[in-house]
Amino acid sequence: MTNAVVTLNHGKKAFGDNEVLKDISLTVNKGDVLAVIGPSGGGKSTLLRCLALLETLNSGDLSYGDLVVCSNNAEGRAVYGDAATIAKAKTRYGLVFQNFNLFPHYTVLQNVTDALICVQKMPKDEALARGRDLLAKMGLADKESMVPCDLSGGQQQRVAIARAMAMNPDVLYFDEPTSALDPELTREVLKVIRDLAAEHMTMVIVTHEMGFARDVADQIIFMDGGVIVEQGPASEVINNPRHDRTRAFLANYDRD
Amino acid sequence: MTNAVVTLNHGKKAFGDNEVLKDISLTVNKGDVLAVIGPSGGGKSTLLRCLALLETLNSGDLSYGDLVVCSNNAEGRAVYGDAATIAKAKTRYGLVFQNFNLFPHYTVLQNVTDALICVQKMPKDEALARGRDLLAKMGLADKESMVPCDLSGGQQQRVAIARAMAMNPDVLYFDEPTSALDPELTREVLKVIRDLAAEHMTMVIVTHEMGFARDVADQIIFMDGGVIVEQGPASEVINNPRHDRTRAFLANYDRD
Amino acid sequence: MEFPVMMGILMEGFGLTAQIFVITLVGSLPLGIVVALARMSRFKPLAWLAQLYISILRGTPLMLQLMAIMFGPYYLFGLNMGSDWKFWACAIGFILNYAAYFAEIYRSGIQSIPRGQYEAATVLGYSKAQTFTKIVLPQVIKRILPAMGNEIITLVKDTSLAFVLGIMEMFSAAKALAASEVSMIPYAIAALIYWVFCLVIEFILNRVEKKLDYYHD
Amino acid sequence: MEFPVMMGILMEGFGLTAQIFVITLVGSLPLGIVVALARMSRFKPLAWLAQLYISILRGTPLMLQLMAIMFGPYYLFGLNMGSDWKFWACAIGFILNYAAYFAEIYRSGIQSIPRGQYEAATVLGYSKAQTFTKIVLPQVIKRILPAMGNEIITLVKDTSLAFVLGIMEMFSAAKALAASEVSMIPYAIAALIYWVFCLVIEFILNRVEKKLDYYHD
Amino acid sequence: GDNGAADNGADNGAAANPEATTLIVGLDNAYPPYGFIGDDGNLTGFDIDLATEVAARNGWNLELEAIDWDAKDALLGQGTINCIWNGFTMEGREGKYAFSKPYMHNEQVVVVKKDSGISKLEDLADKNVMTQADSAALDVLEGDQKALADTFAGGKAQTIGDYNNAFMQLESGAVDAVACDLSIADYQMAAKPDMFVKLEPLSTENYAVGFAKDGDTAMVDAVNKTLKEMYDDGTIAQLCEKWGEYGISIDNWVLVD
Ligand SMILES: Nc1ncnc2c1ncn2[C@@H]1O[C@H](COP(=O)(O)OP(=O)(O)OP(=O)(O)O)[C@@H](O)[C@H]1O
Ligand SMILES: Nc1ncnc2c1ncn2[C@@H]1O[C@H](COP(=O)(O)OP(=O)(O)OP(=O)(O)O)[C@@H](O)[C@H]1O
Ligand SMILES: [Mg+2]
Ligand SMILES: [Mg+2]
Repeated sequence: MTNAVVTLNHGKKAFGDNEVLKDISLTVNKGDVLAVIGPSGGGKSTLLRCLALLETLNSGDLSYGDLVVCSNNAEGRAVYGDAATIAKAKTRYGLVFQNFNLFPHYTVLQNVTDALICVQKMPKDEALARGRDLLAKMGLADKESMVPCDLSGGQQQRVAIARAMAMNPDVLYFDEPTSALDPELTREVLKVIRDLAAEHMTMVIVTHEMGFARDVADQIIFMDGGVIVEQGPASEVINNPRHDRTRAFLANYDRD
Repeated sequence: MTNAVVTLNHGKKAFGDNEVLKDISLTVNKGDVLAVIGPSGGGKSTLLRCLALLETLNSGDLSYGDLVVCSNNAEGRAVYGDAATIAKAKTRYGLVFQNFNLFPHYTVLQNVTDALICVQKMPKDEALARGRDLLAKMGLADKESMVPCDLSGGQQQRVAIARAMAMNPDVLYFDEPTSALDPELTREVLKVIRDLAAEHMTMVIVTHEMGFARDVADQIIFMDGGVIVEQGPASEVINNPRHDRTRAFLANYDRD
Repeated sequence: MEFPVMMGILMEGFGLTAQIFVITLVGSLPLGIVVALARMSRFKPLAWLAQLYISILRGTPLMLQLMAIMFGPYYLFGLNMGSDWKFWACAIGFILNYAAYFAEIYRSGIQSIPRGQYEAATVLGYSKAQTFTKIVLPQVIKRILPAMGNEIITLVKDTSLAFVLGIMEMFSAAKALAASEVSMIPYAIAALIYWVFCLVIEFILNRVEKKLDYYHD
Repeated sequence: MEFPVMMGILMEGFGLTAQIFVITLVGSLPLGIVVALARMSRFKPLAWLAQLYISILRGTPLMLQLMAIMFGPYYLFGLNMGSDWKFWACAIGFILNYAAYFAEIYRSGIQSIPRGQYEAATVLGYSKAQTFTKIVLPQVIKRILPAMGNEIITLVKDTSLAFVLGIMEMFSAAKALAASEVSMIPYAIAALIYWVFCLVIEFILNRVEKKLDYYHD
Repeated sequence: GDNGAADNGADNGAAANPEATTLIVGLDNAYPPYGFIGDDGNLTGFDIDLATEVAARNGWNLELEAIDWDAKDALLGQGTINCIWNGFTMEGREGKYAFSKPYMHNEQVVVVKKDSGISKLEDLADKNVMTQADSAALDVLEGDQKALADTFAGGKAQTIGDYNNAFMQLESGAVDAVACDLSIADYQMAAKPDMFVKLEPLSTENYAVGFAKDGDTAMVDAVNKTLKEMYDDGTIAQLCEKWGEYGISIDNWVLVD
């Protein structure tokens, strides 16, 4: 288990009476690419948001490597660590939002470097150099002084990835990275993610692209109704689903 | 040609110096389903907008059946008909926008019936009956008194289709009907369009869904750089493209 | 002076205050739309005229505008407008002035309605007038409600400027009472009445806001 | 009276007008943010206090607020504040009053910033203060500029209320001149100066608006 | 829109005769004891009583218009009001109005707080002195008494919109002295006994009724004539008695021939 980048045990989350996550456990090891699939409303985004500390778990244990973010108290309620712990945990993951959530008033380069400079207190030169490196890697070298609204969807997506990567996280979370994009752009972004996978970036990806999930993911989790219905190696879950619900879900996808 | 629902001859359109449509001619016959495909910026939306009289052609002839909407004058500039002609033409087509453009302050039923009552002066009872019919057909019978923001994307899309259908148009235009939807909803909407095709509704569909284009369309037009590069029966264009540019474009799509 | 007498005078003044308030709203809310549309007109001379109108009416004190309307007909044209003219001058001045402020608010609201709404209406065959009144305006109203609220509450207190025309609305009545009584109490009561009136307006605006909350975009 | 003498008096008054204007903005623009944040606080007593503050300051006439601040210390606590107090009272009154109006404008702006912006900042580790000052506020400013413009232009003319404290700003100077000269010309000049001042402000606001036009969302 | 006092005036005037001349008096209704709101809530005051009687004796209708002092000249010029009759000092305004004969002697005085240690005009050096904008006191301080005003803090008198406010400034210590009409001073001193004292007069002067400069001289003459009659038959003495507690005295009446 020394390899575990993020571990969630018995995670539970309800919005009012609506139990959205019912006892979810998962471990993501270094270098893993985990795809999370499942029908709308199944709790995929909520799971990601709990991992990214945008929602608080009602109960469960969550750690990033050796850093315990929250654990159950005697009554079985999740108790979160202090501000310093949370701040430290935030350096260990990055999140790429479905609709990017870039900062519209910042240039591309500022979007990527501002948190480095202001939050991580990295010297400005170093941060800019790093930001430019990442943008170049994403094929955006010539866009650094543009603002997000002047970029196409695919370019914005790549800026969002660069912004998350800039913090040098141990794991990168994606929520439906391509659902706002047209097919050509989808292809482009999937290529970027494939490249990251090839470089052994640890990733958790909520996606509707089955072909992509099968190609790029090591593991697939199928979630429905707040539980993990099925979990296993990618090709196995997609080609030979064991559960009826998984089969029914996958039947929606033309596989011709 | 007595079957032609809409005919465009030598249509040209420029935005400033940017020639977006360069001599486009097409005819859509009654019952035809025409898919328009091509790369981003190729002029697909502009073509549809010119047909829907949201943009004015610089030159060319456009007719809906026997109704001449515009024709070239001696200097070769398109001259549009009078207000009555335009108003009449508008009853002959419907347009389903990519982002729906439903009226957010109207209920679903009002969205579908308001134009019938206010524009076409149909008696209120009749309009409501017709609206309810269409909503039932779209599987939205129980949503008539909801407002668009409370509907899912797929439901909004179907309201938009019902709104366009309510005017009883001769031809229905769609601009990327599924690009804002997730796969399950996409499937749902494509089914609606397939059903319309089965009922011999005349349609022109700009789409990125190649599988769908091939399935549902009789004819496919591939547009790039403001010209129709290739045109022909659906399966032929997709499976055996004659032009290099078409081949290169289609290579973007996984066909496994 | 006995308290009921004082309240009687203040409430009589408040009657005028409320009248000016209502008349101004009834006149300037629609006029503001017209000015906003003129300001956005593609016919440039009209747009410029509207812009000049807005800039002058917003850029000069309402008190002077009231005086100009009150005395302009006589001093410029020698017209004797009679003793009722002050009420007309008051109504005209307030309406013209507030229409300029409202026009700018309407304009920001109209410009925030997405193009797609106009296009959808066009394709469905709505006329320009129908598109504006049935599709655009209802959505604009929802969007501009907070800004309108600020302006309407300012109006409540601006009514006191009517005194320059000799209209004894509540604030001027309070001033006269304070001088006669050598006391701040009339001012305090006037402030309280204003406050309650503003609370009522805020309550109504909140109600309308809630009512328009049935949808969002 | 000779024209240069008259202009001298008016320009002297305008100096005070401009000072009140600038001091009010410098004080109330930041204070408005604080009040808006308090109004939106999750600590309910603070939110209620802020709401009461806004409702009273907007709901009662600025002129009475100025008088209350001017005379309150003496009549309530017997404090003798000295002869400079009127300038302080003027600054405090205008700042407190405009902060209430600005607070409501800020609030509508802050509430219009999508949640996603906060969430993105949180995930990147920005503190709450950093998120507000670096991410939210710059976007808010762009959104509220038109509403702020309306309010700022109202302020130009509200400066004339300072006369209730004995501060002879331009409008009161014009009034005095008009009375002693039995002439409307000082009023006309004052209106012109106001108008030019407002045009300058509109010009600056347009510049800022253009400058913030480098992005849209 | 008209207040009750206007109706009063019309009642004991010649309301029966609709063709009659109307005397429209413009007044500041915050100017006791000449024009203010009485305990019964109606406009009242010494000058209002005078005007009412003058109108009645001439068979005129009387209208009382409470006006914004800032609009008085425009209103008079336009004819919305016939005259300003409201403790209106004629000195310094000669030539700008057609005045009646002066009817009342008046003084401009300086009022200070009792415990201020100021006992004579010279003590006002470097003190804050306040008066009403567009008032007779201001005229004096910018005219005959300019040398005195030069010694004030700021080199001149400060101004304010109304005397009520000025006396609040005085009481609260924001200013050290208020220059005003004698009767205003008496009214304030009566309302707040033992708070203020008067210094020696700045000037003496006269109240008159101000009509539009090139207006109807017949009306001016009629007013002069009637006021004289009222003095002769003792009506004036009665009215001075009635307003005595507000500092009005027959000793100050000057329209005697
Ligand atoms: N902030 C919230 N408040 C209340 N309920 C919420 C909230 N966020 C999510 N939910 C509910 O939680 C459930 C799971 O939602 P979630 O967004 O996690 O699903 P998902 O699997 O990501 O679906 P999709 O594929 O549509 O994105 C839904 O029933 C949703 O209505
Ligand atoms: N209103 C406009 N003003 C100026 N240029 C425009 C306008 N609308 C479209 N264009 C330009 O016309 C060209 C064609 O655009 P169009 O939207 O028709 O392409 P498209 O084929 O629909 O692309 P996509 O697949 O991205 O929707 C583009 O270069 C675009 O920038
Ligand atoms: Mg989701
Ligand atoms: Mg398009």
